Amino acid sequence: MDLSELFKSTLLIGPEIALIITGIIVMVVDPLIKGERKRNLFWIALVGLAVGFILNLERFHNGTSAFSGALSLDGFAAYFNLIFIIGAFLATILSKDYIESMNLRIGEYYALIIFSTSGMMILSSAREFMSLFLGFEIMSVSVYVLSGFNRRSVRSAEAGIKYLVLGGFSSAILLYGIALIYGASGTIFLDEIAANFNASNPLYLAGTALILTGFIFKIGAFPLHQWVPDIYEGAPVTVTGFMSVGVKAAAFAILLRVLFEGFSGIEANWMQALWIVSAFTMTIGNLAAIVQTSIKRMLAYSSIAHAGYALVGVVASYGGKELGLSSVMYYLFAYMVMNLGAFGVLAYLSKDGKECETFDDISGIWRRKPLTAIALGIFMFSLAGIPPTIGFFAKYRVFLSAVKAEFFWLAIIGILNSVISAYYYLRVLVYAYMREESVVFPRFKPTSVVALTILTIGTLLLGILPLNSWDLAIKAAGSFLLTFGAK
Amino acid sequence: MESVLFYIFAAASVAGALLVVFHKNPIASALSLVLTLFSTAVLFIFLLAHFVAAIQILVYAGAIMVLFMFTVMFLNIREESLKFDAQNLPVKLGVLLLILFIFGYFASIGFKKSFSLNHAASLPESFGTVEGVGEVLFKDYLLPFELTSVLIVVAILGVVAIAKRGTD
Amino acid sequence: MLAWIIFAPLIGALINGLVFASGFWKKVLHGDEHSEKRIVSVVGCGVILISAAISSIMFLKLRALDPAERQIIQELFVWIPSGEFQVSYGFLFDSLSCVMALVVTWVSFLIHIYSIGYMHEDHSYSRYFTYLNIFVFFMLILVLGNSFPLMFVGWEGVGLASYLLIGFWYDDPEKAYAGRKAFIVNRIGDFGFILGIFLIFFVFGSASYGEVFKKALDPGFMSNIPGAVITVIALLLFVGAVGKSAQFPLYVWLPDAMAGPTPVSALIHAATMVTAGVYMVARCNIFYSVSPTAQMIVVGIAAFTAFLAATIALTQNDIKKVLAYSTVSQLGYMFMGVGCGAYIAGMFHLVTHAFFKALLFLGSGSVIHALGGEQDIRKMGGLRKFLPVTSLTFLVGTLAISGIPLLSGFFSKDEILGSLYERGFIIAWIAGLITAVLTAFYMMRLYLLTFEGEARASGEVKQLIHESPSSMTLPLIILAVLSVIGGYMGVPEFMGKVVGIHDSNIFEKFLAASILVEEIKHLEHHALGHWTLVVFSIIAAFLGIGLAFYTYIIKPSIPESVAKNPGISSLYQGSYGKWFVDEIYNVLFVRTFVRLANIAALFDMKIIDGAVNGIAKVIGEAAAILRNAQTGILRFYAALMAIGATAILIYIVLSVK
Amino acid sequence: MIVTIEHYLVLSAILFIIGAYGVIIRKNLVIVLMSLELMLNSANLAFVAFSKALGNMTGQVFMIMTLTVAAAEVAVGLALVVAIYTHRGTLDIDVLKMLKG
Repeated sequence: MDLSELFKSTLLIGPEIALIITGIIVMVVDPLIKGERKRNLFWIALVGLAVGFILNLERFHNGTSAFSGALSLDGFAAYFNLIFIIGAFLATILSKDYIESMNLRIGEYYALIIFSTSGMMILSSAREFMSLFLGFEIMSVSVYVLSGFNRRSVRSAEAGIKYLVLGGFSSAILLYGIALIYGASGTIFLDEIAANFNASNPLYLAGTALILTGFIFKIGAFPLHQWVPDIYEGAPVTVTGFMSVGVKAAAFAILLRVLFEGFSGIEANWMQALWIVSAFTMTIGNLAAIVQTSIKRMLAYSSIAHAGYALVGVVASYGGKELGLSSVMYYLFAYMVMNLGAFGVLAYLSKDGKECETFDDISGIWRRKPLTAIALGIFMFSLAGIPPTIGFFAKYRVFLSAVKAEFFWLAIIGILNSVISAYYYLRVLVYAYMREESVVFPRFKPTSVVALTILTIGTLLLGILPLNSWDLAIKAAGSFLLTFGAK
Repeated sequence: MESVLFYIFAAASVAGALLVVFHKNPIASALSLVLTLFSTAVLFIFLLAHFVAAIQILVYAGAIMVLFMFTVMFLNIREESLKFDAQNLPVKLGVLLLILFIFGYFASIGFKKSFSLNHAASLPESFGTVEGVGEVLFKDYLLPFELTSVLIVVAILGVVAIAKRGTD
Repeated sequence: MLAWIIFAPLIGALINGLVFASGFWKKVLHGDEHSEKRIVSVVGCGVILISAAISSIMFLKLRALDPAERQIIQELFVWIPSGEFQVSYGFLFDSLSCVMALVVTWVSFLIHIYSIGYMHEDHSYSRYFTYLNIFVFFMLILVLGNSFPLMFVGWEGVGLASYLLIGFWYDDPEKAYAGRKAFIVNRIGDFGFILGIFLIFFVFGSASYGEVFKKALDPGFMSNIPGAVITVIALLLFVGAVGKSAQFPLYVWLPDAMAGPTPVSALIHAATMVTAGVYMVARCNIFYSVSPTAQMIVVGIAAFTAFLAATIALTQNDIKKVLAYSTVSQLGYMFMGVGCGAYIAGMFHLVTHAFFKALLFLGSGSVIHALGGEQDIRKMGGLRKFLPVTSLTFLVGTLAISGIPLLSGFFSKDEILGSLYERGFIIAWIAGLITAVLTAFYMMRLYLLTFEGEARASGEVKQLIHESPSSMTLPLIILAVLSVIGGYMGVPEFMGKVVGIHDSNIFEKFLAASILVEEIKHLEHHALGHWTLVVFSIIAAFLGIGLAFYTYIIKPSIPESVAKNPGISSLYQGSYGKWFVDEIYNVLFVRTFVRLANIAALFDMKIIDGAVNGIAKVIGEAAAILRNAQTGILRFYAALMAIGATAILIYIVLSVK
Repeated sequence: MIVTIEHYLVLSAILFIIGAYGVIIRKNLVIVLMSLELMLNSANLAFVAFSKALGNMTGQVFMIMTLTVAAAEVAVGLALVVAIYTHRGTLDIDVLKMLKG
């Protein structure tokens, strides 16, 4: 790569660079200012994310690649980046009141959110395993730290170390898989791997399996889902919100890209494996969610279940790639909106160093905070997939593409699961609307309200009027297929 | 000659690894890890990866292990907390052997078709040297190299966030 | 304009919800409760009146159109914009949805008015009206939507509103529980329904009525599709209907749903929501007409439900429970009608039933209101002189539902029974006749025990008894009038000829345009003529009423001796215990599933209530196992992960041949 | 007997499994982190071995990247270990079960 090409490539990854620079600015400015003024770092973070957002939009129009094919800056990446940046943006807004009331370190918090987002963005466009692995680790290490961010809480520290050990375990498995694939094909570029792919060489198969395992861990799907509830419960609630949508979506992005581009040679085999994974993930997530007594933990299990629904879309891609892929992508977007909202409400109801997590903590909010109760209701309905919310629409797409691809049993299992899931989402509402309040609710927090309003309106409006949000997913899926000539 | 040396260092690395896992004292484990890493570095030299071998010793066996030792010393773990893993060593070793056996069995099923590596006819002249590795690193994999800097920033930031005292 | 029928209630709900129910009015504007209730009533009833008025205007417009082109379609905008699966927000106003819209809006309006009086003392007045408006909004979406997904939106929405309203008095845990039971049982139905929609999508490549039914009518297209597929579609949709319209075996939620306020029972659990399943079957008439298997199953379940519910209603002592089982039974009639292919007859009974059942429920509400919340008919009696309007209107409703000639129920029920006979569903016809006798009996029993005889209420209560305010009696009177004359729009032609009306059965002629498959017109050769069939129906009605009179007025000692008679008492206990269906479900689920899951759990299990609990327990057991696996110990997770990773590795390596 | 690449691969697999086994059986958090290092190191060995066999140096470059990743993980991990130790006064991971169910 000569200098002019390098220069050109660097310009092309503007959004990533914008975020990294913002992170560094936040990090550098943090020690220079004192006390209350640190709160202004919030604005730097928002501006940085906004710049990244705007620069990223360009990619929808001109898909290109940079660093001699290491990054594919196509619509697919742009779509996922949209999920990450919007998610990070709203999570940042939701965090402002939360981290101030919990008395957490402001500068490092915002910087880590932003760095982690930049890692996700690398991940969504990586077509070469070395960049992929580093993006993966930038994202992961940031969220390990964020999970253990509340140093006064032993539970948070416990979540951090558990996440790190188990995450490190899965990273090592992933790395070993990459090594096997490298050994078999002599390259770490996805397109060349696909070209050399030889299903009779066991190194390829073992490598595929190990890499798949690494991704399944990050998605939080069966059989590597055990970490999810513990870490989601222990981490600060805004971090849980952020990672449940961001990390999951990033893991899906890379799963799709690696499997469909790199390992399309044994598509039928990993698809079968994912069929089983998906069915178990949905069922286990939903069943375990029913008996939870903590809302936060219940939402953690629900997030496992949602990973399962999204996997239904991945499996459905076997029938029609564009439809299946776009349904997964749309599902993740919808999940970002509604799940961030649900965790946002919990963050909003936390006060004075105590998190809102049990059912008692939300009992009777309808009487004191009716608008918050309505927002919570809408998010719960959306998560349960009841129309007319974005959650219904997204589930509808996923199951429809499964039916279209003739995966009837998977669709039936999925629908049955979403029927069951209504039960525990509803329980939240029973407490919120039909019980007496048992705790004093925190006062009005204007900043969080902004984010919650956006999310509520988004959940409802995109359910009633999806407009072009769906077209965008179709286009992004198309550009993904175009990148490696599958279309 | 080479094969004898290979077996010696391979045995040393496995022994080191086993000691890491089975020794009750973290300090001994850390030293055993150094043994493994060092033996691996020697194996790297057999594999003509001279630069990487040097790095392995400098960074891994040097810097990272110092970090481990420092933490272990810093925490000043009491004697009684060291007792826990000592029991049932034969059982645990047995389980490990069983796992290795099962893995080996399935691997031999899976790998019964002998796998083929595209062996290179000849190695480039600069293979494994600073020059050769540097050229690949800075030409083909410049982006990952830059990304490592971000990763290190994140790690520093994370350590500061977790370990620094005081809320401000 | 069409859209405003739907959006008017939504606007009402938004105003009532955001301004009043949210507390904005009281806390921020410092308005007082009295003016709040007045504004809420005006808004709540006003928006329904608007949509009722618009639907009436649209009805006139529709009538003015040529019968062959009788449909008005309004497409608002595209909802799900993607190539072949495009779904838009479109509303279809044809004669079928017109009938439903008229019934829904006008009956709702009357019940809204009634609620002003009934709920006046309640502190959550504005919340109540908000929910009620939301319900009407979703019900209208269900009825007027022009595609299956939109129907599903309404379907879920009414379920939600029903859930909110059943559990409206949430201070009472039993009532909150009833709401949840309704919701869960309905979800079972929804499961079938949405599978049916997906299958329709898969087979027809579209989900809007227009395209699906066009293809279903095209012989070329249908010849490529195995008949079994259509049967499966029809049955899956019917599973949805079984849940929503409370048919066997999913009817268990409806009697419990009576925990809600009585006007809600009248509106949602008698007149409108529970008939959604009937509407759906009528809407999808093509699927049922081409599948005799589906028809057989629908009629079988419907006939069994009708009979079973009627036998339970015989012995219940709670006034609302009797009406609830009666509703289940009458819904069975409707499904017998639409199931045997007589879609118009089924719809006709739906309309007349909406009138008289709403009337009966509102009447019972008036009684309960007057007695200060008493629902047990053993503590009533002799109320006629205290509640003259209520008792008179209630009597009209009783006679109408019993099928006394010249009242509305007579015409509609007779038409269904006639159609059953003509189409060869003889067993169902006999079951229908027996059910008719039972219906007349238990309804007359209800009336007699409540309003006639000696007053059995305690002294203090007697002091308080008063006729309800005019906002409550007015709807009763209007509904009573409708129950009397409502049948005349559907007088069969052979009866019309006798009295010399040329244009009889305008209902059938109006609705015919929406029934895409030609109904099998009255078959020529059958053993019994029209009039013979009518006579059978009349005999059934009078037999039931006569028996009730004999038992409860002439010889009041009979009920007690019957209950004590060793031969009959087991039957009596069976009926009184609702044939122990709830308990049977419980045992079934407990035995088959839980024992598998965890035998020890059997001993902990308290057999209390219904299948819902059974299923919930099974799920709970499975969940507990999963939960126990979540030990919180890091090493254990790592081990599980290693096993998982190994499993994936082995699967992938071995699966590639 | 000639030492082939397969020998190195088998060695690397054994080291990987020992490392994974260490993560599973050990209670001491510091040793768990060391076991993770073992796993990463075994992957490095595989990379370098493949690099030799294939005659391209990508594997060696990857090894350098892995080194960075390992360093980052260890640094953060040890920081968390210190944090846990100050809270609980022990390194026994079995004590860390506040989060369960």
